[in-house]
Amino acid sequence: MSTLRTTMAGYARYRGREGQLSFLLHRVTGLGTLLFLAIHILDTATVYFLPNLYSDAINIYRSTLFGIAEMGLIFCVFYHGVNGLRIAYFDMIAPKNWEIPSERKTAIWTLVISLVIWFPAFILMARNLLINNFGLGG
Amino acid sequence: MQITVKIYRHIPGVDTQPRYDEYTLDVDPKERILDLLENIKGFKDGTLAFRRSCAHGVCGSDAMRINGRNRLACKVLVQDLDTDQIVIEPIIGLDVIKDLIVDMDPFFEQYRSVLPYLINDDPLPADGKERLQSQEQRARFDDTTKCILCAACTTACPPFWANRKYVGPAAIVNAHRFIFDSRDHGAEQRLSRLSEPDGVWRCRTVFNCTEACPREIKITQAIAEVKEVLASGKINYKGVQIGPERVGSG
Amino acid sequence: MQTHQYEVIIVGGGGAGLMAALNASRGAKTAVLSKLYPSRSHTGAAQGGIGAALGNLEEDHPEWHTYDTVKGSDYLGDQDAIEFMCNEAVEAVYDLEHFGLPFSRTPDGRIAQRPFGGHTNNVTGKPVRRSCYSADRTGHMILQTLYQQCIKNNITFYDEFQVFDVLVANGAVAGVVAVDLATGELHVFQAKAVVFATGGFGRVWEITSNAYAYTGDGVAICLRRGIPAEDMEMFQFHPTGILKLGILITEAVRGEGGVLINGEGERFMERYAPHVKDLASRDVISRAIYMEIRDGRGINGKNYLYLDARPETINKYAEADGRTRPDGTPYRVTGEEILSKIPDIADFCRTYLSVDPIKDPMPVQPTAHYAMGGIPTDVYGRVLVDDKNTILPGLYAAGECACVSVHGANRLGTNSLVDILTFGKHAGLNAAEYVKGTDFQNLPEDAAGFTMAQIDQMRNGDGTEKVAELAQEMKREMFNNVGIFRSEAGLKAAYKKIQELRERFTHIRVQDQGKIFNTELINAWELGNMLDLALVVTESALARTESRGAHAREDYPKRDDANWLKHTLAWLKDGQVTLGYKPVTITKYQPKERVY
Amino acid sequence: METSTIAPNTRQVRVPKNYETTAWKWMRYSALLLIPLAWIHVILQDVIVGVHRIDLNYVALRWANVGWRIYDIALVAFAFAHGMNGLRQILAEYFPSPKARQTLGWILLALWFVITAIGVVAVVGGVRMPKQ
Ligand SMILES: Cc1cc2nc3c(=O)[nH]c(=O)nc-3n(C[C@H](O)[C@H](O)[C@H](O)COP(=O)(O)OP(=O)(O)OC[C@H]3O[C@@H](n4cnc5c(N)ncnc54)[C@H](O)[C@@H]3O)c2cc1C
Ligand code: HEM
Ligand code: SF4
Ligand code: F3S
Ligand code: FES
Repeated sequence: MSTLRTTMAGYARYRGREGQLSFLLHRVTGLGTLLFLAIHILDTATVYFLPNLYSDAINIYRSTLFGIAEMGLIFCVFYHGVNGLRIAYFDMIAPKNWEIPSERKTAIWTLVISLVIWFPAFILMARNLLINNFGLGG
Repeated sequence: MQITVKIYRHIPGVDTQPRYDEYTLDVDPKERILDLLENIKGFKDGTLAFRRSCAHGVCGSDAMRINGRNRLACKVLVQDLDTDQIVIEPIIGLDVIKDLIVDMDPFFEQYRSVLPYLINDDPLPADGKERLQSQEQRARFDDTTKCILCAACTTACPPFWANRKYVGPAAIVNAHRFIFDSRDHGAEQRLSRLSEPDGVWRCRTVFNCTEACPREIKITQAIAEVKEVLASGKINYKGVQIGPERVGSG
Repeated sequence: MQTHQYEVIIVGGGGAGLMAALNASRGAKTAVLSKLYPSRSHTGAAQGGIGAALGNLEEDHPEWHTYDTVKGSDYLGDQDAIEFMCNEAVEAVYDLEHFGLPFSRTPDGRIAQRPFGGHTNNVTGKPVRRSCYSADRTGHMILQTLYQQCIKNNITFYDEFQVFDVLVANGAVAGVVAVDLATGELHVFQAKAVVFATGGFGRVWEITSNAYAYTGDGVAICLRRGIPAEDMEMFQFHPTGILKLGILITEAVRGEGGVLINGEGERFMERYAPHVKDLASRDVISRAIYMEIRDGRGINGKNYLYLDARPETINKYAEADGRTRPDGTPYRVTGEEILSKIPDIADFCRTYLSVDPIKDPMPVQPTAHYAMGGIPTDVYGRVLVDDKNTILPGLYAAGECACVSVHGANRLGTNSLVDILTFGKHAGLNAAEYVKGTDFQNLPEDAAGFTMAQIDQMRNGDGTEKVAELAQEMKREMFNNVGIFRSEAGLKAAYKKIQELRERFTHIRVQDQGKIFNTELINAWELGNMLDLALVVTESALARTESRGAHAREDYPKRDDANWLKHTLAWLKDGQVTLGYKPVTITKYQPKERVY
Repeated sequence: METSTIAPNTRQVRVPKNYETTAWKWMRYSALLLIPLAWIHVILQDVIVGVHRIDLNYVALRWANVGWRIYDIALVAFAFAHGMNGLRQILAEYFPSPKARQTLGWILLALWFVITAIGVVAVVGGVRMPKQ
């Protein structure tokens, strides 16, 4: 597995620019979402297969740790979505954008847009968490 | 100006471990990185090994990782790096043979696999003269004719680091050069190679290739165009003329 | 040590070598040995174009091309060979197009052509559009295209194999000895025919447009085996190299209307070549620049001038010259158009000078560029070993390392690419033809002995001298005293210096004692080659007491046809140069004074 | 004398149809659908409603509406297939040997099928209230 080592070292040490950053983010967010989705399908399925366990499952989601992870998940879904749209648009509709100025610009904008739409969600979720897990705010 | 240069040194099979040798040099900021290497080799350490020939970015010999990025040592000036700490390492994904020299054979093998030559079995023009091609058609593939096979792109590509069987951006660039040449009839053969599991689809549009290309080829764009042909089955040979290329020029 | 057997071995994977390989491999078992991957050969650096009288944009004839070349050569070129080459040029260019070369195009889809120095309409004397081009990357396209064809035809390559020696047995070629750079192993290649196509040796000079690999290996190897070198004093200095770096700025910039400007803002070429001005032949312009600088008219009195390709300047002088487009309209350009014609030059200027060529003028100085001399051959690439044109069976040479001679005392721009194609092809064809009727020569006992001896010497010297220092001293000496202008005193001083350096060379000892990619050892050996060539160049130049083409003697400013209308042949034996001469072939064009 | 003519500006070529090509298109087309599907789902469930208000009753209430059931089935089908194909591509990159790829492919296919089936069956079957 020496290539795997090389690859990971490359991710960490090759000074790629916006493109490498968005590739890594897209991949991590995609995998993160997938992992969550798989778990989520399974836990939701308990409503039919093992209804007794559902409330245990949902309790895990309500823990603080999971609450924070969930905020991350939302970011993953937003970032992956915006960036996925960007890639799909470039690939299928306007390949002319695959050049340095527009790649660098759009990659940064993608991150900014994701953060902008994530921020209100983050506030709402943080509020939920604070209220329910720490009894704050009424 | 005083700078320190750290260079990766390793001869697999001879040295047990790679090491970094450090040199302190007094340089003119306008010097090329290649000039530093020549200087070190000539006056400090003759055992340092690297490739070079043309010294002005047209032969493709000296792709290496300079401060973490693939570039040609002869096309980067000290002042371009904006620092007095310079780290020079071999490109990633091809086996190091000695210091900054890597084994290029697999790279050329990939290049050959896309049939990088004009395929056209039609009879030549009866008058023995040129096959005609409009200026717009010529412009269509101009960008990808510039490739000097330096491997800076392929060895900057994360999917290639992981999977050396991936045909790589350089080979796709050279396939593009022929697929979009209106005189060529070999697109189908090339496309069938490129649609293989280790062909063009392994590109995840990371864009490191385009950033690294010393010839400023729009590599990711070229790759996207090849993908588009694979997806649609249609080749458009009409390019955009850059500038009012009025021919003959008086 | 490994041994291989091929009928034809080609040494060098540049334009000439690949062309020879393509043609030889059709009839014989062929392999190409090259110290660089073929796609990295210096043919790829050629920018401006390849000359051929296609007449795509205006009237032109191979005879005009022939005359221009003869005149350009200052009548030292062999006219039969020149005529042969100029006639073949047209087909060579069409062949390249059929191979897939992406030439720039005319509006009706034909190969585009542009004017180049020394190429004229023989009736009007005005510049003619003869140079077929692909932007400013013509050489790159030629090299790539030929390499592609070699891949298509499954040519056998030994990449990064450096040839050290040619073996001769029973008066005929027996093979070559090469080092595999990756392993340091010696390989002996038995062959019936060997084609040298190793390029030039501009690295002998300090400021040069030539690659690091241009160390004259082929010529030096042949000299060591008793084969002479022809017209070595004829080395071209290109007028426009990037200041200090020597990187070439193609003549095409002037073809597109760029002009040379001195420190007083004057377009001085009007004084030196009133008819074609900035498109005079290279030797004329390099000398003009030198004289301007010498007379204190460099930029700020320094040793460089400006090449000005800003659209306003181009338009101003185009108007003054009354220059027109092919359709008769006045010639006017925009910055964009200039950039589209010379994209790489613009890139070099930005990278190395931080100068934008359409906004600022480019600082230039003459740069060592091209070897007109080399291994003497006939038009079939066969190597000629004496003044009676005796051939050495099986030995061929083509390209810049050979001297046919089609460039005489000065090569016209675009003619080298024609040369490598034409003579590369014929050398290949003839080698394949020749091997049909011959057997392999037995390899001498100890075939690699001479090579080993050379290597051992570099490994085991006393180490009191350093390769890099010797190289620096040689380059400086050659640039100062065996450069654009020469004089007896300077040449004698250079001769002494080179002899001293050659003695000091015996004391070097390489630090790298390994085998794998021992580039230090290779560089040292290459320096040895350059020192041999430097000696031969200097001695040949010292003897020629006239000024002709690139060879300009301050003490003998006139051409002297009565005594010097002849080719120099130089042999190198035991560190001493012996000179001989042979006549120039003159067919149609009697020498006359050369004015542009 | 006959001369050649300029070739037409477009040409149709026979392109190989294979799984990779289809997968590439699939990733992009499914992406378009996933924006509304995935985003509305997470915004609604995770942000607006929040896990603390989600329990069996909530799920039962939601699935009382057939529209939401179809929506959820579509989400499972598209998102999971998209994600698993993404995972397949990533693994193919790190495991270049055809054998490894084939094995992984089958494992992923099985996983995909089982989990998708579980999800779909659950949505179709609906909430079964536990016996108290
Ligand atoms: C910057 C520049 C611009 C130019 N522009 C033009 C132009 O516009 N038009 C024009 O007509 N001419 C031009 N020229 C000149 C022309 O490009 C060259 O003269 C010509 O390309 C030489 O070709 P070649 O095949 O002889 O040598 P090269 O292409 O240099 O090939 C030499 C080959 O020999 C190999 N080799 C050398 N030594 C050894 C050894 N010991 N063992 C094994 N292999 C060896 C090398 O690896 C290389 O493959 C230009 C030259 C330069 C430098
Ligand atoms: C929200 C809408 C979504 C959009 C627009 C979208 C878009 C895309 C696109 C275009 C790709 C292909 C990237 C490439 O080929 O380089 C991709 C890859 C991927 N997607 Fe999505 N996707 C979305 C949702 C999801 C979801 C919900 C998951 C998880 C189940 C997911 C998991 C993945 C994975 C794992 C990859 C592979 C990443 C890689 O190759 O590095 N995506 N996505
Ligand atoms: S595409 Fe660019 S980076 Fe890649 S090999 Fe060609 S020149 Fe080098
Ligand atoms: S870096 Fe690699 S993934 Fe594609 S865009 Fe370039 S080839
Ligand atoms: S030495 Fe030729 S590209 Fe750098």
